Amino acid sequence: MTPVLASLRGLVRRFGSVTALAGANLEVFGGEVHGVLGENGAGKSTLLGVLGGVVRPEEGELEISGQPVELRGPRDAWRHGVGLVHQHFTLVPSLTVLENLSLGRDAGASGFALPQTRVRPAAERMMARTGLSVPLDELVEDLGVGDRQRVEILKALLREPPILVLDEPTAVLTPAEVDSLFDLLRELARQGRAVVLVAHKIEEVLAVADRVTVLRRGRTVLTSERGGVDPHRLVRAMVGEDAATQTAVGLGAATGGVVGEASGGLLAGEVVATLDGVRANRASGAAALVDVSLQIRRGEVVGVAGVEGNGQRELALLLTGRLSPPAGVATVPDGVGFIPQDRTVEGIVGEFDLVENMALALHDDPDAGRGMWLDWPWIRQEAEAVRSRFGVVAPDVGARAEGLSGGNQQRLVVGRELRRARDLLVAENPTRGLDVAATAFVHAEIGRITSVEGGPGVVLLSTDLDEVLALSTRLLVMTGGRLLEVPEGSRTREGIGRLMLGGLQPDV
Amino acid sequence: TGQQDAETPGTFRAALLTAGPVSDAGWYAGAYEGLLLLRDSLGALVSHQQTRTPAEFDEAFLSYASSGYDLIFAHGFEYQDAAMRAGERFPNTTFVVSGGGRFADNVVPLIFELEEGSYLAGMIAAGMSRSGVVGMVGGVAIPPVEGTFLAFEAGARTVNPDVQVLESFTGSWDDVAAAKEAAVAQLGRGADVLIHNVDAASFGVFQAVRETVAAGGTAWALGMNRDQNDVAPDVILGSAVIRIPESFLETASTWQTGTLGGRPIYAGASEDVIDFVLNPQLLDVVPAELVAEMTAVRELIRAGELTVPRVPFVEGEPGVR
Amino acid sequence: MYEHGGRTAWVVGAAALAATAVVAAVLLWVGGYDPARAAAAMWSGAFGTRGAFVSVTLVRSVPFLLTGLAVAVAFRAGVWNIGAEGQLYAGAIAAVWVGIEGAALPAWVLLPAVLIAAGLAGALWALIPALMKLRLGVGEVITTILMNFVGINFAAYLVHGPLQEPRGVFPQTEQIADAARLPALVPGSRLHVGFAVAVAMAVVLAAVLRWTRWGFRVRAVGASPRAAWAAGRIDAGAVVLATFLASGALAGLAGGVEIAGLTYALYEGLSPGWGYTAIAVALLAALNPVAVVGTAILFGALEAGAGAMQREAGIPAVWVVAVEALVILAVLATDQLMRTRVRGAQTPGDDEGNVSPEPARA
Amino acid sequence: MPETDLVLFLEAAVRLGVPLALAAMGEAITERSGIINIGLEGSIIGGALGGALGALATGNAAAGVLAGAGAGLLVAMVFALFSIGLRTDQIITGTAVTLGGLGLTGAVYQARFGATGTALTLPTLAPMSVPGLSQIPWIGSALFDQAPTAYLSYALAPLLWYYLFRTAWGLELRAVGEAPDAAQAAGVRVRWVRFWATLFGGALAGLAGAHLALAHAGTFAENMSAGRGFIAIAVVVLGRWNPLWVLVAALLFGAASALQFLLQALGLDLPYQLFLALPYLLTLAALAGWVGRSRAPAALALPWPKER
Ligand SMILES: Nc1ncnc2c1ncn2[C@@H]1O[C@H](COP(=O)(O)OP(=O)(O)OP(=O)(O)O)[C@@H](O)[C@H]1O
Ligand SMILES: Nc1ncnc2c1ncn2[C@@H]1O[C@H](COP(=O)(O)OP(=O)(O)OP(=O)(O)O)[C@@H](O)[C@H]1O
Ligand SMILES: [Mg+2]
Ligand SMILES: [Mg+2]
Repeated sequence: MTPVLASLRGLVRRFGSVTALAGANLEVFGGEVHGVLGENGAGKSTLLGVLGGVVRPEEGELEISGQPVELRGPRDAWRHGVGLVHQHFTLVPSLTVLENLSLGRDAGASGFALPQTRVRPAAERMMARTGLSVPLDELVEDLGVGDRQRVEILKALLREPPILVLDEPTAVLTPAEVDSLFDLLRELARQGRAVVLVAHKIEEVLAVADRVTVLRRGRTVLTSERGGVDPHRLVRAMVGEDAATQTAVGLGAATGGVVGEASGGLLAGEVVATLDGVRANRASGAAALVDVSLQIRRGEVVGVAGVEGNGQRELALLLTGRLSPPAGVATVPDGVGFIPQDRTVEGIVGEFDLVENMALALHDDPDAGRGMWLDWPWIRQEAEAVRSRFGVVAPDVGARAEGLSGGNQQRLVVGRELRRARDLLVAENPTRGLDVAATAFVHAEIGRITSVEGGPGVVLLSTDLDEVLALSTRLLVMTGGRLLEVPEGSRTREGIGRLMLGGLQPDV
Repeated sequence: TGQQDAETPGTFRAALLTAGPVSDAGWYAGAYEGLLLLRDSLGALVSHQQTRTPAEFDEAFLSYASSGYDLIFAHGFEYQDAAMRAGERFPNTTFVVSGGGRFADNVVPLIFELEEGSYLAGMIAAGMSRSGVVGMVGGVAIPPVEGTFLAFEAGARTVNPDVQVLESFTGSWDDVAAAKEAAVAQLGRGADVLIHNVDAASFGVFQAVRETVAAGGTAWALGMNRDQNDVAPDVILGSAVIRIPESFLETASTWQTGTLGGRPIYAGASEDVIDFVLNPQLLDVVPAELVAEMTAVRELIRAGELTVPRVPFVEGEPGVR
Repeated sequence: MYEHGGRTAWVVGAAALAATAVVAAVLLWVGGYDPARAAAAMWSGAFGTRGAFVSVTLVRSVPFLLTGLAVAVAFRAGVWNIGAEGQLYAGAIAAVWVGIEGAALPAWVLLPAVLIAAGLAGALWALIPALMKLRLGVGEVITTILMNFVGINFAAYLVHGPLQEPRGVFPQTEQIADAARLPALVPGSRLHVGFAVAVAMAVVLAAVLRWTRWGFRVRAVGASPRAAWAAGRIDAGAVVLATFLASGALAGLAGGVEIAGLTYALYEGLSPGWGYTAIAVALLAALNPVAVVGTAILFGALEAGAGAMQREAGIPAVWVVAVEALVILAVLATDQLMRTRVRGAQTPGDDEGNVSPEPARA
Repeated sequence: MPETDLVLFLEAAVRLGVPLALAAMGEAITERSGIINIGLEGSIIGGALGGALGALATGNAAAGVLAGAGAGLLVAMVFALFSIGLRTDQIITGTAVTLGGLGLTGAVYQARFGATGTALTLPTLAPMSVPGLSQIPWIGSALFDQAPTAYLSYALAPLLWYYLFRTAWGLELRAVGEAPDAAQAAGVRVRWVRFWATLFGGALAGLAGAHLALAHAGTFAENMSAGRGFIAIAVVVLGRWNPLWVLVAALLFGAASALQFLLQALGLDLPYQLFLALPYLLTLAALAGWVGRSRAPAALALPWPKER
């Protein structure tokens, strides 16, 4: 006997001309992990937002534990036992991790006391239990995206909500962390709680979910037991029967196969970027990079694997000219594309429309105007081109970027940066948040640009080992601020993992 | 707006411009009372506008003159340039500028010789001071204030040639707290009789003196602009006063006879506009000889036999270009 | 409570205006004044006649317009320049100095020189907080406020001291040369060419922000310095410095235009706080330079109407100020409700402050 | 400086600093919640008039102080209803509230005391000297022979500090000012928190006004707040939004002003306008030497929720 903990029926929600939900349904039982799948912009976050009290549906009913409820805000949702981990971070950057974990926890009852004292031991227990470890006393703004994601998850887990809703929590976690998170989700389910999980990797979802629901264009098109579906059927449901055949490529990537041909390396050409004995420091003054030397040639894809926080960020900033090294020499080209780790903070300007976001990259391009003047029609054409080529779902290029779904924002950034990467592309987790088809497309694009004569070199910094393995012509591991070349024989998940772990303790 | 009344013989329209609130119980309040006096005694139709910036002055003159006002009192020297411009444009309107420095056929400076009152106040101050230090607290160092302070100091020296005179400005006419702190600082430097010219903020000076007295010290204050004796009857020895309303009335009457214009009007002690009024409640603390001495000087001033030093600022006065 | 789409917003907007009118009327009535006469005077003083509109409302709008533009361009770049007041004084000081010292020069040299000097002085006054921000990391909000007080007192010192009129009596400077004065824009009115200069500035600024690379960088830095840096390789420091100086120059120009167009001499208390009101002018225009022309005229009309309320309806200045405040609140509330309506057409109301499921963080 | 001068100077510094401290500590709390209330001046003048009327009505200065706080709170309520309730722009709303506060207090004053005004004598809040402490050489009388409102400001600084940095409520307040969306997601009632923080700031500004009227000047005059609301906002920044530093900053600013009066009374032959500029110049210098970047609450002045 499994009780229905939450039931959402006939939900409709529009944003301007976009219909995010067009009659979506979702039923979640106690004791299950429920996976939600769908293309970018299918309405997953909106649906989960309804459950979490952050989106108000225009039509439809919401029942929690059999009672019809109207949620007027996240506070209401918490009261009804729903805890939501947003796709985009909802942390207070200027507070410490512990303060973030403490925020909003029954302050009314004991507002005089500082909750941190009680939360710290609980947080430590939870970290031990989940294998998700974060520095409790650091400011969130000093953390990378991986740590931020861990904090988000811990924040929800600590409150032990009967209904836990997670929107793409795994995109920046390491494989080991994903495994232990899933173990925990299973355990929560065993305790009778309900877990709702959005992820784009079908294999991941199938590995943990008891049941899955697929959304397409705001509608629920399929709900099934895990046993009743296979990856192919799910992909067909996500993209629609007719489109399915065209997306066959996508499936490989989604199920962990190798898609992007690592062929570019054969054409490796002239050197486009050089780091020569560079150092870099963190804000705290600690060394982030120690004596790193690296050459990138046209046509090669240099994959950099490693646990986040080992200097990848600084490496990316150096290669893109965003940072000049305090020691050593960095020679970087002009035509650099940069896909940053956190699209909402560094990739796009939310209040700008798509054209203006395009202009961010193009404003100093000689083609983007004459003299001091900008040629907006031309920039608009370029934005249109990115939009259609990368399938950015938006009412038009005049729409504000903050209204796009997470995946669509990422498509915009990736499309734009590929467009300007004449000499070099530096990508941090480029497919984070992208759906199956888009991931495949991006991988194919990286393969394409590097296999063209005179194409750019690519530096791919990713926590997704499969991605790194699949795309790289040359593989490096970043550990303790140093770069290690991965020998041919070690190009396996295990081999890389060993190298990564070996350097977990920075020797500086 | 009473167009028909304006046609009635005998009625005329008078306007007042002030650069500060008429609720200051001081300089501007006196002018406003003067305006009301014109209404009540002469049946004038009256209007008042408070202006803030030089740019507004022209605009106010223009609006009043073009809507048929006959006599415009601009209560402050700051209006003079705008009044001269307006005077040229509107020959049928007469502009009276309190403390103005330039004149024309229809632009008339009305000079209040408050120095005469403040000179007498200086005598009292020096005579009453035990420490030999007296103080002056001003708002902004504009000519009328500088003039009264100059005369105060001169008057004080006639009684005690060695008197030390402190001077502070607060930069504001409203900031009571600042006026009080300026007074406290002077009291702390040994001053024991204070005069002010800070208009609405003057209470701060009185309060500082009161607190000194309450703490066991001896100190006195002097009022300025209007009879402030009852504002703090326990500490104010007397006030140098301007009878602005009466002076406005006199000016308006002159205007009605058609003889106003072409020269400045001096309104001083001899016209009974300026005076120094002792506080009846504190008469017993002021030595009789001092009162007698002061009264004698007052009579000399009234009779025109003694000229009190002032800062000359009207065209044609010695020392003014 | 805030649920409205379509026509209801107009109703709500009208209701906000009406409510404010009622509050103002009741207040005046309680104070013993005639609200109808007050309203009539306000209207006639601002718009009643062509003379009132051109010679009073538009004239009053000029300093609002230029300082409003100064604030708008700064805020666009995320530079919180609260210092237009001090920069205005700096501009006025420079203008009056050049206007007096350059008396020998012909108008076609002197007049531009006066205005350029005003702009440069405003920029110079802004340079100090700009450098403190960029070099020392001291926020500009506080430094610009402090610089205002310094500027006001500095001007006061100058008119009592080094720049005082030659006879040395009144705290004001000598009048500037005829050749340094801005001619009338509409013959026979008080409206001077400064108004046209200000409107031209608004148009230029709008074009620069919209159509030039520099303007785009300004907007990008203002919207998200981090994204401008990461995605756009924009040197935020350089943009901030340039914008700060441009803003100061516009505010300085406001001072210069006021001198050259209207007062011809520098006085203590030249500005009653235009530099502060400018913030409201700019924000009400949503920082859009062309819209600033409109909001500046609105504030000019408000001031013009306020004067007329005193003169024609016999309402004391303090009451007039209170009514002005109510009008600003009414305009603000109405404007807000209208914007909600425009957005409401796309986004049905959420009253618990519901946000997009994926809020982009600034 | 001779000893008596120094003591007098320090006493004046505290007297001038206390109203700034009260208003600025309140504003610091308001700003920590993400609301910048530049209508503070309106609350201060409201508090001064409320304090004056309350004290006159009851004959009791303490009752006047309460009335002043209430009046300041009411003014802030108008600000809060517009800027938090309707989400109108905080800066414009604050400008209007300042204007309205100055205008209405003037109107009420004139209605009550005549169009040409009256120099009011109010019951005053007399200084209370703290036995023992006030005997400390140099600073004793400056700090511990002051009006009760001064002691209130000393007490509030650590209390507010504790509240902000050591309680769950303070954590919520700070979160709301830094990242309202995040705070809301964690279940914090953003608007409620902002509302009360604004009212609290208004009440303290009202207290500052009442202090001016009842403990300092002993009277009410139109515009007697004389721009202290704006100075208080600068003091908040100087004090880095931390109540303890805000108190120190306010006292420093008070000292700079007091110095100006002392120098004038000493008869230094310099133009007085330069003295008047002194507090601002000293503050600029202090900021230039005040190393380290201080950062305003990230959501300060932004209407929330962003979209509706
Ligand atoms: N606040 C908003 N304003 C405008 N449009 C919105 C808003 N929120 C969502 N949308 C639109 O609604 C649609 C569904 O968005 P949603 O975020 O639910 O998609 P998703 O399935 O979570 O996609 P992704 O996998 O990319 O995260 C998208 O087209 C998006 O642009
Ligand atoms: N707006 C900016 N302008 C200039 N430099 C910046 C800006 N934002 C960030 N940086 C620089 O970028 C570098 C890294 O930024 P940040 O501290 O945000 O990254 P991080 O999240 O700490 O990276 P990591 O993954 O290494 O922890 C820092 O040296 C910082 O100085
Ligand atoms: Mg999503
Ligand atoms: Mg990091």
